[in-house]
Amino acid sequence: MTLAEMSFVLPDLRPAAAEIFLLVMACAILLIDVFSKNPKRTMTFVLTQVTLLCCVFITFATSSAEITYTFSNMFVDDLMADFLKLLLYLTVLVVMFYSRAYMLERAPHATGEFFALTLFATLGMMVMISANHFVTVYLGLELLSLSLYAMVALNRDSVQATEAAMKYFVLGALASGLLLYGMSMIYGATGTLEITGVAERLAMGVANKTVLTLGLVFLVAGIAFKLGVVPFHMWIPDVYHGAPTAVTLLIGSAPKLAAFAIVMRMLVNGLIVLAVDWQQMLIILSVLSMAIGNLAAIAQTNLKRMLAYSAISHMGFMLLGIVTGVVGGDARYALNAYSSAMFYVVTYVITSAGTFGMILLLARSGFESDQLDDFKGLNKRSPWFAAIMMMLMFSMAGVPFFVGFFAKLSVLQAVVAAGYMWLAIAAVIFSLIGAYYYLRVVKLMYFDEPTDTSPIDAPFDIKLLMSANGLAVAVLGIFPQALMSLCAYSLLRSL
Amino acid sequence: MEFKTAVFYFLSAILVFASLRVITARNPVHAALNLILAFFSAAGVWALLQAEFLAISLILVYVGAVMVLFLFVVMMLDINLDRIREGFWSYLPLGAIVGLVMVAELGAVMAANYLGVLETDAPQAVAGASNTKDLGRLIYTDFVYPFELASVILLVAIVAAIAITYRGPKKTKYTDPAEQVRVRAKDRIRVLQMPAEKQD
Amino acid sequence: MDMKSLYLLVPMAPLVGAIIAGLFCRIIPRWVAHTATIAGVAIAFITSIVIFKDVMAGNTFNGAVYQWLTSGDYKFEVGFLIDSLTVTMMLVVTSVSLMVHIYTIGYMQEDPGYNRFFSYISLFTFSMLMLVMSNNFMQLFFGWEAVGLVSYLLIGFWYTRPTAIFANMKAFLVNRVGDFGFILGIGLVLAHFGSLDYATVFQKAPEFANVTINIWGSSEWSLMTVTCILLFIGAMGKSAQVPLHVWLPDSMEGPTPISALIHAATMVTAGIFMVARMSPLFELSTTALSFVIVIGSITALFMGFLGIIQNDIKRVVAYSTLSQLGYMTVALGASAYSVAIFHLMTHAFFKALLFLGAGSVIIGMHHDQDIRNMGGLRKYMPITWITSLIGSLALIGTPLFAGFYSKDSIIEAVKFSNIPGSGFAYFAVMAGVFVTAFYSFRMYFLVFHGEERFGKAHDDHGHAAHDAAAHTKSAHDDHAGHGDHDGDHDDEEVSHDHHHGLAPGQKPHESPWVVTLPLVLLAIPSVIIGFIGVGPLVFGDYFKMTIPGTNGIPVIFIDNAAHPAMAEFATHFHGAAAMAMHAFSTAPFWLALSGVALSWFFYMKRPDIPAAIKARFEWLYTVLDNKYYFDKFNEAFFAGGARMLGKGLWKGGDVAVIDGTINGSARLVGWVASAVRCFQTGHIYSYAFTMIIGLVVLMTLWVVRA
Amino acid sequence: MSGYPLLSLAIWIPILAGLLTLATGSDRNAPLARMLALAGAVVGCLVTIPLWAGFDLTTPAMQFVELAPWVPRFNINYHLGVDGISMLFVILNSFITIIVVLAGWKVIEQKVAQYNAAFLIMSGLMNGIFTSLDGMLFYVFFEASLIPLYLIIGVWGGPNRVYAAFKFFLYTLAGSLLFLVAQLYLFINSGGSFSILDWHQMPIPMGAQIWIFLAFLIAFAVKVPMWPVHTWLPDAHVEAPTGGSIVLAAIGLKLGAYGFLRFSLPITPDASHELGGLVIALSLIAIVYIGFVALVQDDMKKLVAYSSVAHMGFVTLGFFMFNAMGIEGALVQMISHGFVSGAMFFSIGVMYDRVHSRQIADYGGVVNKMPKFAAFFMLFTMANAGLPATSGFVGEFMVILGAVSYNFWVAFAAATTMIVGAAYSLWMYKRVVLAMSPITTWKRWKTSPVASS
Amino acid sequence: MLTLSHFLILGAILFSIGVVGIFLNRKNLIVLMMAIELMLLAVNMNFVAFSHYLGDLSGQVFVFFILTVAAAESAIGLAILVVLFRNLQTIHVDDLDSLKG
Repeated sequence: MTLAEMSFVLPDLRPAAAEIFLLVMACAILLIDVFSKNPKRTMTFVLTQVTLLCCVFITFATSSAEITYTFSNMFVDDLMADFLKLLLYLTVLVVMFYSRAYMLERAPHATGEFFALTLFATLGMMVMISANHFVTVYLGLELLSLSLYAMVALNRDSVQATEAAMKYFVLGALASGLLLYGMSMIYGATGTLEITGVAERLAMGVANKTVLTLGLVFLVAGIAFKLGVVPFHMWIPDVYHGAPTAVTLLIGSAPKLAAFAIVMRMLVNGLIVLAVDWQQMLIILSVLSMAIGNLAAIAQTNLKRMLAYSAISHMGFMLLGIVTGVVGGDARYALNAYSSAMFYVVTYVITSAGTFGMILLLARSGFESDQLDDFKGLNKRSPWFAAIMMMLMFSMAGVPFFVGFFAKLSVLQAVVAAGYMWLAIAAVIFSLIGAYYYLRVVKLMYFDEPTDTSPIDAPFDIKLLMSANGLAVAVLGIFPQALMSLCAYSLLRSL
Repeated sequence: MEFKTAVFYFLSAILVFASLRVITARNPVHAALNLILAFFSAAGVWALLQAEFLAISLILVYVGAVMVLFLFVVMMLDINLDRIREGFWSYLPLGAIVGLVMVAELGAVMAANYLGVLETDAPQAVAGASNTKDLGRLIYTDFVYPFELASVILLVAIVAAIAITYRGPKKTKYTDPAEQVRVRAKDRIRVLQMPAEKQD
Repeated sequence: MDMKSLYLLVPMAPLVGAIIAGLFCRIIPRWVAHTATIAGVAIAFITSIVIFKDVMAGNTFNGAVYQWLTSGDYKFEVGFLIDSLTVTMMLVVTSVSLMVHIYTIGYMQEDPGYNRFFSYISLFTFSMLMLVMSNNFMQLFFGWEAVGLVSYLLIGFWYTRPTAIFANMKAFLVNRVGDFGFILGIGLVLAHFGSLDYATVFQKAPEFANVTINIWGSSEWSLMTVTCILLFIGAMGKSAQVPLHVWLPDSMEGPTPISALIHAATMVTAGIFMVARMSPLFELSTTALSFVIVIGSITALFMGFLGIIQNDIKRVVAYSTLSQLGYMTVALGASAYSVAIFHLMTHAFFKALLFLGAGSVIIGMHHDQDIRNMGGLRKYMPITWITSLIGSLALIGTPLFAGFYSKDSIIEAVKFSNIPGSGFAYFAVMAGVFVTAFYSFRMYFLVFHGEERFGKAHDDHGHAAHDAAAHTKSAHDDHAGHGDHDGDHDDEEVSHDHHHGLAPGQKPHESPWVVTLPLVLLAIPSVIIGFIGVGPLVFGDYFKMTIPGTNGIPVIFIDNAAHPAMAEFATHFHGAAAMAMHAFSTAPFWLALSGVALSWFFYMKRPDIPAAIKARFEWLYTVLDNKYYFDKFNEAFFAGGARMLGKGLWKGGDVAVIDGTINGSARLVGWVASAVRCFQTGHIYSYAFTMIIGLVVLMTLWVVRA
Repeated sequence: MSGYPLLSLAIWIPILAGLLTLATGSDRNAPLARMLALAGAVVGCLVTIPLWAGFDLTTPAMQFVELAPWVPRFNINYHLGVDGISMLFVILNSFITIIVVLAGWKVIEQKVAQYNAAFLIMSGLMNGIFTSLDGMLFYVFFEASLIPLYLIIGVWGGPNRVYAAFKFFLYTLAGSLLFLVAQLYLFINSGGSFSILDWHQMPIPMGAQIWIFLAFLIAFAVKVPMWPVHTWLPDAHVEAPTGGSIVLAAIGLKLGAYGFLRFSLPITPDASHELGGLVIALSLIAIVYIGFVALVQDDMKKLVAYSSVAHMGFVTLGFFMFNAMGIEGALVQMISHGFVSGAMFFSIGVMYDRVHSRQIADYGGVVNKMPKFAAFFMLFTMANAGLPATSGFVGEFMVILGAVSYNFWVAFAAATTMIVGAAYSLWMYKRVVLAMSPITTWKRWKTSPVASS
Repeated sequence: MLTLSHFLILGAILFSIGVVGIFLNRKNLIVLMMAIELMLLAVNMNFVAFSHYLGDLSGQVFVFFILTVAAAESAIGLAILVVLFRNLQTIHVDDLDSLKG
């Protein structure tokens, strides 16, 4: 071995500029927070938001239609990554706005850490989105997960929060184990850890099919856990329920983007040759998710828990878009299918951020406002926010003119295009069951008399943002084309 | 049976036994000690696979740091040992079945596909090559990105662990007049209705 | 003015009157209302006479005046068919209507719904004219339903009386049963003939004489039979033939003028008119005619029996009407359409006369209608007495009177008829003569002769037929009850009984001239019209003119080969006078005479005998008193059955099965939801277990496959 | 004339007016909200007049067409247009909106702005349904219109309103979701078009037609509603406020029938013929069975609701006999039922506002208090019973006549409505308007502030 | 002669023990964490074995990262455990059931 072989060539850092910037800023914010005396953590908050905004600009500036690999092909920068990252920043930005007051109230000692950890989690998600290597997938995932475990437990005096954190941690570790085991199998079968490399080896047909399939099962299980689809969904209700609402908001929104990204990276980019296998697996998971998610949601009395089950069912529905990409070895519909799934995820994130944000908006000191009954008679207390919440609920239920409808529509048309008519019918039947519990929220807000008549006490900026979020659901529902095209465009090169 | 194989079986037996003890041991301290034993054996197996650096790291990192941490926590927490065994045997059959099915399936696949892969088929390392050196080269060149990420993860772990557990010095007591002015009566007094807690 | 405008004028004049009186009934004074409506009807009457002259001159008409809608190849039009049959009906309708309008001025003078009433009867005149002048089935059906509606409104005119609003609903619903058949009949006509135009249909009819249609299973039915029977079911409803007759007696709840106009003279004869109009169709099906004759004879005889035991003056006349309608139907069945129309015409006059006479009596009796409370009225109400006598004589068929010619013609025609059922019909009409004479003169004697029974304190016995509660009010103005209800007696509002009667010692008076004038005017045709009409109408060429628009089909078409009754009868006719002379040697005359004699004996000479007979034949009396239990059966079986069926379908079908399934599946979902919820035990190990099971299952599925 | 996007105006004016009304906020501004709503409804109705005036009767083609891409990704277009049928419904709907706003003028005192806004928005959405020539646009309007009605029933409804609102929403949604899947199938198989007119031209194999037809059938049968998926209707009607009942009866039920015309018959003609017998059987059950059920109702609104089901049975019956008479009769029946049942519900609402009961047993002798009302109610009742010279007659008459040439016994069963329909209508009229009144009601009547009319 | 499958089967057994340990254990959360460590050990075993037999070091590098992460994970897990114990005074798995349904 010569010295030349040992030499270290500086990789192209440009594609990863946003990640680097974020990391630097996160560390800086950690330090600044330590020295900040302000109990409201204004500095930390502002810096966090500024960082995210800067990331928006950096990503925007560095994006290009070309697919760029760097860090020895471990990092991939393509349009899908850029698009998802931009959405990610914005989501986190909104989440931070919603969460600030709540966290100051609930965990004043750790609000600074909350922001820092959020940034680290964001970094983890960015890594996942840009991962082109099993190691980076794993590390990104763990970076996200560890931050989230900690954030769930930030409200450390709460039994529920710590219990949720524990459950999340144990099950998450189990899921990581499954994912790793799957990766090891695929590594064994293909001899490489690089996702594009795996795809190349598979295309050459040298890999051992049985081992590959076994690895695939584990891999799917690990991804399914992240997505929260049945039967790997068990953590979702408890964590959503137990975590501080601000954290629930984070868990319930942005990571779905990252989860979608790793599905795309690992299953589509890496294992497309095995599409028949993983599509069938995901069909089973998807149907189960829609069934269990929608059914269990009906029986809930806690809104966060209900939304958790609804998240399960939504992820099940989203998977329908993933499973219809390849039909009988024909990938003609792939773009259509995957972009519909992407559109679904994006709209779900927007809507979900709004609903949890609404819970945060209504929460006060000592009052979580996360019971369904807390929404009774909201129309009397605040017609505007009741209307916003109603729009969010109808969007979740997939009723037009709200964006959720077009999300469902695009996924369903992919399913129908793939010829899975029975799947489409099953999906709509479960949507019907699901509509019931969304309607119930509307019923509580509009048909019932309020038990709590206190006015809504929330900072103006949150109210404004909340309104914007609700209106976005309606506006995107009336003009869905732009977002749809963006999804399709960003995926165009990455397939 | 050549010597290497014998060693493998020996270490494997210890490893499996210790692992079983980890999950069946009544006392968590015993479990932790068994885990340490398992790690030692695993390190031995890895040495057979010419992964010396990892074998040593396993012992250093795991046994030296992580397991000590485990033991430390186990001892710090006052655990009620009386309840530890209850209900174990009733779940065992189910657990055993699922475990055996998994082992059978995984084993069948492994055996079917890799029984023919002999050690001699493996690409032999270049004579004189150092496992540690090669790893180091990889980590600092090709894997520099994951390496940085790993450091971030460690940082997160530190921050998180502190954020969760650190209660803060009780010295500083400051008041915020603005907060005091803004306070409302109902923030002061809150009537809670608590369900009677189960005594168990 | 061209004729088409004149035709249009006939129905429109009463309509304008009705609109004036109806829309502005709260604003205009009474004299405006009755002047406007009477003027309208008078114009219609005069115009009808003009048209009659014109038709006599051979100017018939068949054409559309307005195209209502088109559907595919079908056209629905409003059009007129003016021929001898139409113009006869127009004359009858307008003349009787005119009389009734005039009469109403007197009869309703104390009623607060005066203007409304005029509006209704003018509206009725319009509807009836549209019905008879129609040249197509659809307009016929329109008129058919419209007269039904007005009848409904008029029977329930005194809408605060429970009996009245029950009667009008009953009338409407029973008529609807008839319409049910009628519309199906029309549907069959349209489906097979492709047109609803009379002329077109009649023209095509012979082609369909042998056409059969598959109604059920493999049995083939003659199209014409099915169609004609269905159409006749419509006629049964409107013309109150058994078993759809039940509404007519109850319709007497309406004011007397409309009993005369609608329920005696015009509307109830719509069915007769319709069948006569459809003679080119009915002639093609002996089966249908047979059905017609049997129904008619049952009605003629058995409804007559009921007249015997009635004590309400109007009900006696009502049952007599039923019986006479039966006669007309029998005539139709015997293919003696012209006779039926002739009887229709004579009956219109003398029955309107009888009703108006009864109304006059009722006015005189201060709205007491029970004939047992009357007697000897001839002294107090001479004009009413004379005219009623004329009416009764005409009704029982006294030779030379109008009823004689028409009724004897029916009997003769039936005698010569050879279709199945004519034997029974002959017996029925013969027996009917006796029965008619008996009850008519029973009423006549009880009302106008004998002991004066009015002015006494009388119990409610005998009011059973009205099931009215008590005589709580003495003021007349409570009939209509609206407008003057202040809050005070809202709560005590129980029943505005219309039957008040004379106070003790009070004497009845003759009615005002507006009442008696129509009586006199109607008495004249009741005497002479038969003599004048029998020749041309029954045996002459009057109905033999061609229906305009057809290829020589006469207005009344008789297939003489199949149904030779009329042809044979015609050979026995030698002029009206000869017919009257001949009558004294025939059975009907002596039967009628014995009927009169018996009633005189029973009710003038030996009033104890009827009571004895009643006691002796208690069961028979009960059957008759209950009108053969038709009402009870309908009430229990049809009304009760429908309600039970509805309840069953509702509670059993909708609530239990359908909603049960829906709510059940919702509950099932809820149950499954809570079951699913149980899987989320809260324990980490069960969560992990679920994950592992999921993994193992997936692994097993794929490893086993590989 | 064609320079203005009339159809868009007919859709969006009410919706914008609704939003504007909503913006007036609390009940302190109730008079303003009412005026705004009325203005919106009237303007919304006025813009439909040129539709009538400028309609070219000589062509069967779509008129006043507007076409703009909406969601090009799925080739969904904002494609509007009317033919003779839909034009009538647009006008009917816009007209009914005025009635509804007026019907709630005095009666609705709570959340006035929201109430009126809901109706206006619904009105716009309904116009959207009737004018859509794009399948997905139709669907979007179709389903979005559930929301306002759900709220109307639930917020301003009767004591059992929650059950009724959910039942209404979920029932309809259940049907329309399958409709969505069928539309997607058509979209895929037409090479990516949602244009209804394209689908009309498209040949579809029989097997697929059957499935598509069934999906359409379920969607529209629920909306019509046909037996046995009709049970939401009585509940919805009974609980809905008067305005809600009027809209539901007058327009809501027509959506299903309109769907049959726009989708089932032209897109799946072969399957329609094949399965026409099924629809006819269901229609006849609706006519006969529901007729009897209506007979025994104690609640006026329920009675009229059931009678609506029976009347709509004539519509579906007429459509699927495939003769001109039947189809035209069904169309007439649709329009007529819109007016008649709307008027019936309005009348019942008028009485309800005075007595606060819908039980027939609580009424009697209304004619004494409100003779003019009684006269109008008589007219509507007669129309409900299908009396000639009322609009109710024409449709039934033509459908029955059409049925005779289809099959005698079908006609026979359909004609029973002549009897049963008259029976329940008149029986109710007799018990409510005529007859005596129970003492309790009169007491209540007197205390009612608006007792005189 | 040692084959690849020897090591892989050993890994499978270890993995199964770890997995079974997670759901069989109803007592002590710490033991749960140890079971997780076992699973990771099994994964590492696989990677090392594959790496050796493939002659590709990247598997071993992965193991290196897994070890690092596992250590971090343990730290956070134990921190949560400590907080939980402070709140509940127990780390008995059965007692963690306030969130369910």
